Amino acid sequence: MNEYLLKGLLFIFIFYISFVVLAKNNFRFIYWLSVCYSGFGLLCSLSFLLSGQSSQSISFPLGLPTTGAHFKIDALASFFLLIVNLGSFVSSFYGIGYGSHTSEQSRTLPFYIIFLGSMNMVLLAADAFSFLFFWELMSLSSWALVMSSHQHKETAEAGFIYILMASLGTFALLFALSLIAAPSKSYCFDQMGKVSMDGKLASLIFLLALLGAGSKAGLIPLHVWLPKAHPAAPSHVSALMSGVMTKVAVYGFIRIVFELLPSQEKWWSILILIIAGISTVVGVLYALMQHDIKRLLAYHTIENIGIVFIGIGLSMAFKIYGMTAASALAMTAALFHALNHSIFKNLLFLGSGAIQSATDQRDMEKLGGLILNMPHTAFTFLIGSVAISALPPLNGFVSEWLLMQSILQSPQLPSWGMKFLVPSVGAFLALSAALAASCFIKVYGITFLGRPRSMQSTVASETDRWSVLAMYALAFLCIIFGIFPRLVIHLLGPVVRAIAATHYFPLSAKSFFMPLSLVVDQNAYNGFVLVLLLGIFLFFILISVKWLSSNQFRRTPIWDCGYPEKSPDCQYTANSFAQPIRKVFGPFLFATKEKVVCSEPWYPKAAKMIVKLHDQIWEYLYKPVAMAIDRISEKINFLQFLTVRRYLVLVFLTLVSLLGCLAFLL
Amino acid sequence: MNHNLYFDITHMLAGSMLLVSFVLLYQDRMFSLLNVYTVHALVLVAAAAWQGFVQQAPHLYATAVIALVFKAIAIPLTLRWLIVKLAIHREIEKVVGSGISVIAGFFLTALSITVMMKASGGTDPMTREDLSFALAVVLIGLLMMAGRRNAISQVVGFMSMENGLILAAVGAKGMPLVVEISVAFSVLVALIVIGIFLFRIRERFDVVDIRGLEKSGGER
Amino acid sequence: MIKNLVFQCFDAFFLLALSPLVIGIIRKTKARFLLKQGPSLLQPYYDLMKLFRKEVTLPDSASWLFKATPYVVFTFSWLAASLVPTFSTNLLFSKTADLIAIVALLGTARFFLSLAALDAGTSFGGLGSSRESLIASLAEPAMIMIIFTIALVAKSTDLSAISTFMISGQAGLRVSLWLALASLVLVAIAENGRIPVDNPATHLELTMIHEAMILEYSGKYLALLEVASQLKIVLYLSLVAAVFFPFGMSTMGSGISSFFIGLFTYIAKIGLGASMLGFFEILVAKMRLFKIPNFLGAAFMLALLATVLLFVSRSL
Amino acid sequence: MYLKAILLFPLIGILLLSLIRSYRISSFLNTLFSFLSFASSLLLLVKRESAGLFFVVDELNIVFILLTNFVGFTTALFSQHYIAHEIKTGHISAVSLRFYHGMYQSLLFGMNLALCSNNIGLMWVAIEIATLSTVLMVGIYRTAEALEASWKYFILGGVGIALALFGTFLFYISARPAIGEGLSAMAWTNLLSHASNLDTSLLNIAFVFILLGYGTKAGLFPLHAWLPDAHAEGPTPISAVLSGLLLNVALYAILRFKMLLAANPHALQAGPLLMSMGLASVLFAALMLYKRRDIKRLFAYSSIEHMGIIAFAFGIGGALANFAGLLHMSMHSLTKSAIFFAIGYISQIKRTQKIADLSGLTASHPVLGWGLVFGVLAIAGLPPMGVFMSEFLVLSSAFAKAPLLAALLACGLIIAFGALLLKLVQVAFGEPKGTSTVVPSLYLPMLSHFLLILIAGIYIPPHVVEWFKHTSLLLK
Repeated sequence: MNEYLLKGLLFIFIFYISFVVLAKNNFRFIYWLSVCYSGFGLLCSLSFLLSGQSSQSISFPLGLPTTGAHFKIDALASFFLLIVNLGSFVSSFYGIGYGSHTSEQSRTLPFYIIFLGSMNMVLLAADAFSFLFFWELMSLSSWALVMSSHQHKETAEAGFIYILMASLGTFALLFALSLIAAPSKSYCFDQMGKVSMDGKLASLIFLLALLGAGSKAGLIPLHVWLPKAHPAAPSHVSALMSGVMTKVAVYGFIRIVFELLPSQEKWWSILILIIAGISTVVGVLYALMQHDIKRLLAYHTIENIGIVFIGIGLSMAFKIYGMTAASALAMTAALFHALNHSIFKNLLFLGSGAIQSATDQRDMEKLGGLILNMPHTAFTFLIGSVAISALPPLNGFVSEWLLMQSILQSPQLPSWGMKFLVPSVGAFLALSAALAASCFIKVYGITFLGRPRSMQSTVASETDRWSVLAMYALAFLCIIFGIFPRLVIHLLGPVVRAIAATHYFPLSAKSFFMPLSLVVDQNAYNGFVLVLLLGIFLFFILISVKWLSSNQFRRTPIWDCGYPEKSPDCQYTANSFAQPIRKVFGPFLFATKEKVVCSEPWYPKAAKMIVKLHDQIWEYLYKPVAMAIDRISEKINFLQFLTVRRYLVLVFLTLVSLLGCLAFLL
Repeated sequence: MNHNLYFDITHMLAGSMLLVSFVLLYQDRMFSLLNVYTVHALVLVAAAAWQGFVQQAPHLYATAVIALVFKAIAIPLTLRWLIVKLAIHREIEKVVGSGISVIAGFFLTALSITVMMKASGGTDPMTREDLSFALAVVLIGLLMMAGRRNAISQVVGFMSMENGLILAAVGAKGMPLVVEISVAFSVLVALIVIGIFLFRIRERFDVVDIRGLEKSGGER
Repeated sequence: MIKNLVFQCFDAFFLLALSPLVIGIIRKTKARFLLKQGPSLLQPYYDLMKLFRKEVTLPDSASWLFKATPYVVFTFSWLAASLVPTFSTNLLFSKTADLIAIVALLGTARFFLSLAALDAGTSFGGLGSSRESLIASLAEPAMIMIIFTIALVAKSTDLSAISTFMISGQAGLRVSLWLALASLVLVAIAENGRIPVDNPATHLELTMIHEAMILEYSGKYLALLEVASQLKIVLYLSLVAAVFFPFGMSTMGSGISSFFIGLFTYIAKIGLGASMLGFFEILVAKMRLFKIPNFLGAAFMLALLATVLLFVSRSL
Repeated sequence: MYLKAILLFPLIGILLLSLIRSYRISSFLNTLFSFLSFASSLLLLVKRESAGLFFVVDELNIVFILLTNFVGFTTALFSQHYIAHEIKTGHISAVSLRFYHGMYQSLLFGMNLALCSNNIGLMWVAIEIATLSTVLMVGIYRTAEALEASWKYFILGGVGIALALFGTFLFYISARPAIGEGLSAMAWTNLLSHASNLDTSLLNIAFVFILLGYGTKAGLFPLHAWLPDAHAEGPTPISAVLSGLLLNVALYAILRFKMLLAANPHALQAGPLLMSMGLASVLFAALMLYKRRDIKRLFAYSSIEHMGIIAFAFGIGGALANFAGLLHMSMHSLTKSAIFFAIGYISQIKRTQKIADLSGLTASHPVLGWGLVFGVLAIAGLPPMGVFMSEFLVLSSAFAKAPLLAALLACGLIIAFGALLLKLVQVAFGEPKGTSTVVPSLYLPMLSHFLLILIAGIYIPPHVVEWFKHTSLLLK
């Protein structure tokens, strides 16, 4: 039955792409269409995961000659299909309303369609050519979406860096895949990688895959494009790029490294863990320094991708040392977190989109007090913030808890390096979680709470009902997956079994709801009971407070320790909120320069504080390359302006040297 | 007559042609350059005719005639006429001095000989010698084009290159006529086109000098 | 089953009743060592009563979050505290959340409190919550390393299991446990905003952290927040007790007598801990805000050292 | 007889068109003749003669013949409107118009002759005809720059002529002992069949000369100098034909000679030579792209880059890489000529070729703007266009064979992509700039090319594939 589903998915894809022509300005139609499309994809993936069947594959005489285009749906693909289509379903739904706020529909709609379709197809592709084809198509369409607001200078720059990094990644993947394909003379995933290869070659392939997938997922130091490109797109697209497309990259990495490579080397997992750990902490620190909501969210994507990769790295390490159960646990955590992140990152981006369309402001310093004008957005955004800060009882915490538990498995690892590395990665994880919490205190507190800092945020009004509905749906998922993590664990079952050869949480018919608790060794977390208890306690408190306290209250002007200040500019700003952390981490990470400019006492003016942050990775890794290319092209440019005679000299010298080679070498 | 004599004469002709191209390298006045070029062409004519005689190949006589008419007579005359008409000043501006260019010419000759000697083991020594000289002439012609600033002298260099080619062609036994014709044809066309060019250029610039041509230098 | 339920409920309410007393003890000790009379041990109870009676004044820029927060903070802290085994290891809901989850529950409470501090839109609120979040983020890794050490020793992060293990004495006297204890104490001081990290007794702009956050609160809301912070102190005290000094706790299948023994030993431990905290607080002075990273860094280093030593001793 | 037709129609065209004065008739006839030769080349596909001493049609050159005549036809179609506007604005006089059409046909004639000739001498002649006619067309505007460009082209081309001719002689000489004197020693078919007992070391020298001679035409790196200016200064249809066809023809010639060398076991491996030259061209062109200020010159450099890629592909050798090379060749000529169609109209509309003066075309002229975007993305090798497939094949076969060189090639491609993208964003996006005139324009040729490369990127019919594979095996 899944075969039909797969076929349906493909044919509907083609049918759907063919709507590009209709996508003139009729955005509601297109977004409804996308809703249906991704809804169908959702159905397919769910039915596949639940029915737990073996993989289904079909092939067409398209694409690469003599190889043809192969498509395959298996557990891994279908789980990521779930992530993709969940995200696109909600975003398209949001788009139905959001579309009316955006201009130049014709620049977004066709590419939106292609973007959704190509993401699905990347997951289904089962040969190197179609995989890279749709991979690159995905980058291309998202680039076009980024360029949709093409008048802005920084958009052009963002798009430029984005597409360059994307094609760099594609080349890396192409390199990796052709190295895998070379011995087994076939580009089809089923035949690839079955022949065993020596460690060096495998390591090269691994590094290339890490480069390719990492540059799309935004692992540090390949992240530079991400915080520029994601915010530039329309918000529901940023949501897709940040929440979903990065997961496609994760999929690609897992597919290549765990499936196409016959065996893994020991040091790979160490490399992954180090990079991922750095990404988590540095990503969130970058985010803390940002005051543009969407850019901040983009930086958080880097952090969360880091968390996912920590899980993957752990799983690989355990797998190498034969601890299959622990490997399964780590992989469960990673995939669970991937799903969670796609949910709450979508939610937060949609929220920021709502804010932007209400106030057309992305700078937090100009916002504030929105909780009064936009109650629904505020509430859902709060849920999202709590979830992304990995706080109980929401879903973000569950996956990080699982990750912590799998970190606790590490002492059984025989290698000493791992023994010491993994706990410190755990410390990094904790640090990043805490920093994320403070970052979202900043975001929420400055944006929604306090007093309005600008006219727009004073007069802002709640966004349209489609968007609100979409955000509520995601918030609901955050809560549900927090309370009933088993739902996701159950879906993850076949996937994890496919990758890690076993499944940590025993699957049985009744394990769907009972026991609700996740038990690792003898450590348990039971979201459901926790929420129950919280409810009971809260109820008790409400009753007793009502009973023993005076319920009269009045509104007063703020007290503020005796000297309140009327002007909203005297509130704490995002910048000042981040100041202590900047002071602690800034110097060695951003080489921060802080300067306070005071006016002379006899001529009082407002004092100014200037803060300079340097993105050191950009300055020391990317800038030199750009400079070098520029310098070289400057240097050799004279070759355009030579006289004919000098060109003749060139020809002459070439001829003579070639003849010389013939004379003296051969 | 014995085979040695054939061989010696062929060798002599080819060698003298090489010598003449050295002389070409050495010139620094327009008219003398054209004179020397005429000699060059005449030597070629002789070589072609001799080959025709040796190979009993009548079409080589034709080649000789073509060469005589076009290379030895038509082209030098036209060029003289051009020089007079366009009032090109008679000095040849060189990039590298005669001495150095002559030394370079020696090196090129050595190179071509080494290349050809280690090559063509199968072919008879006669064509091999011929080829090595021809190659040397071609290379020297190229050197001349690369080493002179005036359009005219570059054209002459180009022509001497063509001569070298034909020398190679006539040296090769049984080379079909189609090739010579094509060479003559191409040279003719080349001359015409150059003429057109010089005229057009004359319309716009004062001197026929590539520097004048290239003051705009491509990119704008 | 029933007994565990009874224990659990009793535990919850017992802690609720106990927590103001702990503050009383701390204050009393401090006063005594400063050769003062000091308020009575029950003073905190009176304060709370008074606060509950008083009318609430809400800043006019405050939103629903401002009103909801005290309840949320209180509930989370209370639940967290009552999930820590105090006098008995067999509580009904000990399987609900392990140590990591308990710490995270406190994190949620902090999250909402910091938000509420920003809600009124004052400069002090922001100051408080930003400093609080700095301390929290620095304390988190240390806490995780401590948990890691304990889990390595006891092979679990589930508190009941840990204390059962500790009672059984298989742990022995490990140096890493002592390091972990020291680190835990430092973290606890930072988390609870005691001297030298924060001074709960002052309203001086430069030094305020926790007080700055609850500056706009009054009446019952303030009372709830006060109780919450007291519960937090009790939580950490009983955490130390349950992990490092578990003697006297009533374990599985032990009779009613052991229950009382456990109760009294627990009270004794808490009282001792509180007075030691008070004594410690008069010895040191409040430190500058940007010394705090070093303070917590020390905690982290101790915990890391504990883990490393554990590996080493394991390998021996 | 179809073979005769594809040579005959252009010949008649030359004679007729150089007589006719009226623009309308002549341009129509121009299109008609190119169409006729295209049609006969299609028929050639159905039924072809066996190889004679002078002419041969096999799997290899039929590909090129079809491509050449198709692009020749579409370009003629494009040039109708283009030239109309040039005459209106007085850029081209009536006299030089006759000249233009005649030369166009002679260019087609030369290329067809070169492609289907079975005789190395004849091929040489044909390529010379093609070159000289383009030289004249490049100079047709008679501006200082145009004259300079065509002068450059002529001198360098002439040197190329000489070197190629010398190489041809050497081939003949090396073949003579084995095959015997006369024409038969110049026929491909004989040369190929006797390849193994040709004089090896003479072959090597000959190939060096051929590589340099025809490489000048193909615009490989140290010999590329004429190409950018010739593209930039000539009328745009000529730029399209140059990039799309003439470079291909030159490469085709090199391929033919490479086949001979490959057939001879002792001769030097032409592969490394081609690969290194190709790689050099790619890197050089990629770096040169950044500082370009003239849009036509920009794409001229990109043509150099792609010639480099193709040379690299053939250098790798092996069925897959050769297939890739052929595919890339056809894709490149379709795409690049389409880009030039777009640029032709754009430069007429905006009255400038300076990149700095062009902006926001997607906003002001959607079809041309998006067409340009599509074309550039296609030429940069992004899906779903055909170049992606060919670059995929080139790179993957190269990665398997020579990883290091392939990595260098990939770097070159990325650098070039970056440059093209910078210029593209500048030209196509942002706020529209400058005034624009209304220009009679026909988008059919551009769109048809785009449609073809789009289809090729997604689906290549199996018998086409068969045929390409056959060819690539033939190439070794």
